[in-house]
Amino acid sequence: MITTIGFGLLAALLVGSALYVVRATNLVHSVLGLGVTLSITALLYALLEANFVAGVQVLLYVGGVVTLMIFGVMVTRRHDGIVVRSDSANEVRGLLGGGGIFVLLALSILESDLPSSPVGPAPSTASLASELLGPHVVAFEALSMLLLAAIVGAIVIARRRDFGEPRQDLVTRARAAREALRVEALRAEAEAPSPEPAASDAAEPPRADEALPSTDGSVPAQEASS
Amino acid sequence: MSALLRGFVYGLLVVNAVLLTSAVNIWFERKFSARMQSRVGPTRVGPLGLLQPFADVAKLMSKEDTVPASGNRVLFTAAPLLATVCALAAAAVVPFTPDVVAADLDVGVLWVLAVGSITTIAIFMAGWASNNKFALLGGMRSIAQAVSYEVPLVLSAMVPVVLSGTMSLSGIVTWQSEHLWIAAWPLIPGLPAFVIFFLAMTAEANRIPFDIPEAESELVAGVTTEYSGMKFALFYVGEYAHTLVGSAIASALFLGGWSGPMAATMPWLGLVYMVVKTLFLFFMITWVRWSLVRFRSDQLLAICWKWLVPISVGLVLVAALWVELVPGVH
Amino acid sequence: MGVDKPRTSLPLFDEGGRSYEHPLYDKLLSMPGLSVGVAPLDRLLTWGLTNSLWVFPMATSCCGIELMAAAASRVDLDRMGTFYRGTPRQGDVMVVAGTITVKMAPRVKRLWEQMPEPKWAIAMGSCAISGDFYRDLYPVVPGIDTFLPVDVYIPGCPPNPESLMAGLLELAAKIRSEQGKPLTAPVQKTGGLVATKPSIARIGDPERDPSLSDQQMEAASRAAESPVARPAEELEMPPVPETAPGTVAAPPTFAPELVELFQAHGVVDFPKDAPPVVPLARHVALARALVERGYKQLVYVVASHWLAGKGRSGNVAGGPEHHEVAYGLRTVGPKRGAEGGSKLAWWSVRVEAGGAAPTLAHVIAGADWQEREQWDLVGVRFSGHPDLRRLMMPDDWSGHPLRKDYPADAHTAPWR
Amino acid sequence: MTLTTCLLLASALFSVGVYGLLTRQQLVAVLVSVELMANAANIVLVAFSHFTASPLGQVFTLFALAITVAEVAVGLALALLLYRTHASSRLDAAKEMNG
Repeated sequence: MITTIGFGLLAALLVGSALYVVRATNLVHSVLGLGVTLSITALLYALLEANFVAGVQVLLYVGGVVTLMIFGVMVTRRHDGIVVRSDSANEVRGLLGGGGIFVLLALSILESDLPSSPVGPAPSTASLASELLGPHVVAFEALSMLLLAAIVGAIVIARRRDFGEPRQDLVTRARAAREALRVEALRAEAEAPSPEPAASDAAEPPRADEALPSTDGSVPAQEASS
Repeated sequence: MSALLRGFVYGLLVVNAVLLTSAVNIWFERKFSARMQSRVGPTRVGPLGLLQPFADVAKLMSKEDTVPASGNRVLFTAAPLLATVCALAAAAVVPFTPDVVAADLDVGVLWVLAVGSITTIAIFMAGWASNNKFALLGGMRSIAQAVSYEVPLVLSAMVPVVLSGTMSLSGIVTWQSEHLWIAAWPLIPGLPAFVIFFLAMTAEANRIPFDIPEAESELVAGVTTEYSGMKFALFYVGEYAHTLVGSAIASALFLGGWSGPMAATMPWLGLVYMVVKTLFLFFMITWVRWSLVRFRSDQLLAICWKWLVPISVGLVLVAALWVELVPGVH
Repeated sequence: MGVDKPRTSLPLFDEGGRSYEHPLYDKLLSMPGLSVGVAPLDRLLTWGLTNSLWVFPMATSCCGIELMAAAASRVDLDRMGTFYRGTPRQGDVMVVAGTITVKMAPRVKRLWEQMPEPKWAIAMGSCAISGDFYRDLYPVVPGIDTFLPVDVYIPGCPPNPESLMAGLLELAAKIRSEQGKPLTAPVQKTGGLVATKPSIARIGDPERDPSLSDQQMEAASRAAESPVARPAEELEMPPVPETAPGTVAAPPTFAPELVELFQAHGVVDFPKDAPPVVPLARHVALARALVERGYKQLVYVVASHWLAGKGRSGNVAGGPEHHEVAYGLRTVGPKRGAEGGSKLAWWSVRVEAGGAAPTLAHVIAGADWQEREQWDLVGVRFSGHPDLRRLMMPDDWSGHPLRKDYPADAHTAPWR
Repeated sequence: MTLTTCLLLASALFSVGVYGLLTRQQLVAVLVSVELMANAANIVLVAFSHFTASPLGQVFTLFALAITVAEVAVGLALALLLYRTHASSRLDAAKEMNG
């Protein structure tokens, strides 16, 4: 009885939080919602008497994957742009795809003849370990190789610094835009009526050759504004 | 049903004891730091200023509760709760005596580590929901630190698991009561694993010298920058509770927990042993905190990945070899 | 050349005082039977408040050192449960230690508003109390109680740590004396500096305290009558010496290897104790040439303002109003000792009223802020400057306070 | 709680993941949806393990968990790369081939 109620509650929470994850407009909310979904899944595992898997689920998924994803969201956003509006461009396509798959799966599940109660006692953690390191040790080792390769690959992909052009373009563009803004503000100020007369011809404006960058390599305002 | 009731009662006891001890520990730390700096520390409230944490809490209760207008109200409120609850949830599996344990899980070590890893998310939530650049920087640092130190923490906790052949904390303590403390007997995987676990646990609890997420000289108050009133008090007490529970787990994993002379016949003596060991570890953390300076961010990660992780991998291997080669371990 | 008008469009005084009351608190107190429970609770909270006053330090100058010393050994504010929190959210008492300038005041006000209620303010030291001898200076706030509701004043210049401790004890006594009364808080207004009524009657101010003695009043009014400073027009300067300009011989203090360079850039006169004047047209070229010779560090940009008929060497009949901007460049390098060492090159340019000096910001990056400062304070324009904004003064300030025609007694702050 | 309900729950989760996959444009959001789908698959495995009383399902769940971690690590590295090269983590941004 308690199991049934618990399962119903967990199922409702699970589907609800999953819907929140895919519907949230803010990416950080979405990722945190994923954390909640995965924690509830861990509770479901505990209900299915898979304590070890539940623990690993929390440790690996909630503590690792979600944390990593949050980190990913943070480093791919600038500080003020953390609120990522994720658009639902193809609502119809999504509904058709998701709904269709659900109908297909549900029909086939309901058609099948499945056991309604466990056929034996739940497998213990020890049996899990002997299974993992006995018949499946090759897969286990292959998996560790996969993890190693994935980590090395991730580092290689993320650490490559020689993209050169686009990144420098960004920096140069940002600098030029800033300079243009400043020059614009200066000009507006010079044109506005101020207590003192505006700059007259008495002072020689900097000539073009004087305005070239010399020691500091900064972009001269004249070039940036053009 | 009786197990549920028993767990409830023990849980209530443990939570209250941990919170009360955390409060007293705050007082202790203030007096201790004062001694380290030729000061006196709180003197005016209660004998020896013993009631100082309670005065602080009374004050924080009466403070206005502010939420940043552009922050995220739900996450901002949930973060301190989650942080404190995670710290206390880990206490559920700590065996204080052979009988006093709120929930004797067969995967107790896994539970502790899993719950501890959620604290990071709570801290990040606090930093992000504050919508404050210092808080956010603190949150990012916290994630970088926690993801790194999770690895040596888990690996060094595996040493007692491998040696005793169980993931239940009380099982590990029982094994130690039959053999010796893990930090002492298989000295080679035991003692270094204890040291690494201790360091990583200090890092997970964001204590000096690993407190870059709330480096006061750089980040105002880190993730707690926007927190006031009781929410800040929760963080404040939660940090101490985290440290305290971490000390308790370290002493159960490596220092034999409740085991000791005569503990088998007199269970209350086991409780005394456990409490003394836990408080000793807490004292060590405090001592380190007021003696050392903070690591830089890059030094912190370098220590973890270049030293602690390789060493702890080796320690797990040595522990496995020990189980394989030395008779009578299991 | 009109005199800049002191700004006047600023918020008025607010004499409201403490009038805000927490609505729920009164409602709770009025409920029958609750007062029995409320009184001990109130006592408990007051006990907590008075014994755990966390300080949010607003330290801007020398008082800040004493503030730090108060938390160190020997005095140890932690004895009474006080320690410093770096964030206003966790502070109970804002201790303003040091001179607050007009530009700083809005920031202080904002930090004060960020502190959660209940909160208190302590003015530590003469500057925070009244502005002290910076009081009549154009950028200084004459006491923080012009915009903060100060609870305790700690006199001294600076007060020693024991005084701060005494002040905190006073504050605790004040909190205790308010126990049981409805929680009140001063009216908070947004925008600008909202002044509260100064709680110390100021000698010489229009709002005098009737309790002052006659002698004090007399002394105060004498002080108020005497002008703060004489207007610049009255200043007498020695006449220009008759020595004819055009003496090419450079004084020995001038670097000999630079004489030729300076001459090539139109310098005709090397005065003994002043920088040679370079024509505006050659100014940037000279700076670039110097940079190429290793004079890479900009030591200073100093501008001065001269009214018509005045100049740097004295009264000049019929001379135009102008600015003179002096630059100093220094060599940087590993050479040290008698043979090497750092060498200085200096020169100045004359900028007539309404003119502008070409900026050096593109030649030497460090000129950017220095020129901003000179523009801000003295009012000399730099053409081509990338970011000619106010640096020292508030953004909405009008006029340049170091111009000679800036009224010496111009009270630019709203509370004057 | 029968195997049927567990499978229905898992398929519902899977469908939600598919929905997210088809509607989202941000790379990280797509990764999140894939996580949901993998999670649904894991639920199926654990449910079968429970109802057939065999540890095999749990073993494969552990494998799947580890593979997911690898996938997320690489996916996030790709997101970082995409952001660096295109100043956006939208998948539309990565349309063109770049040699």
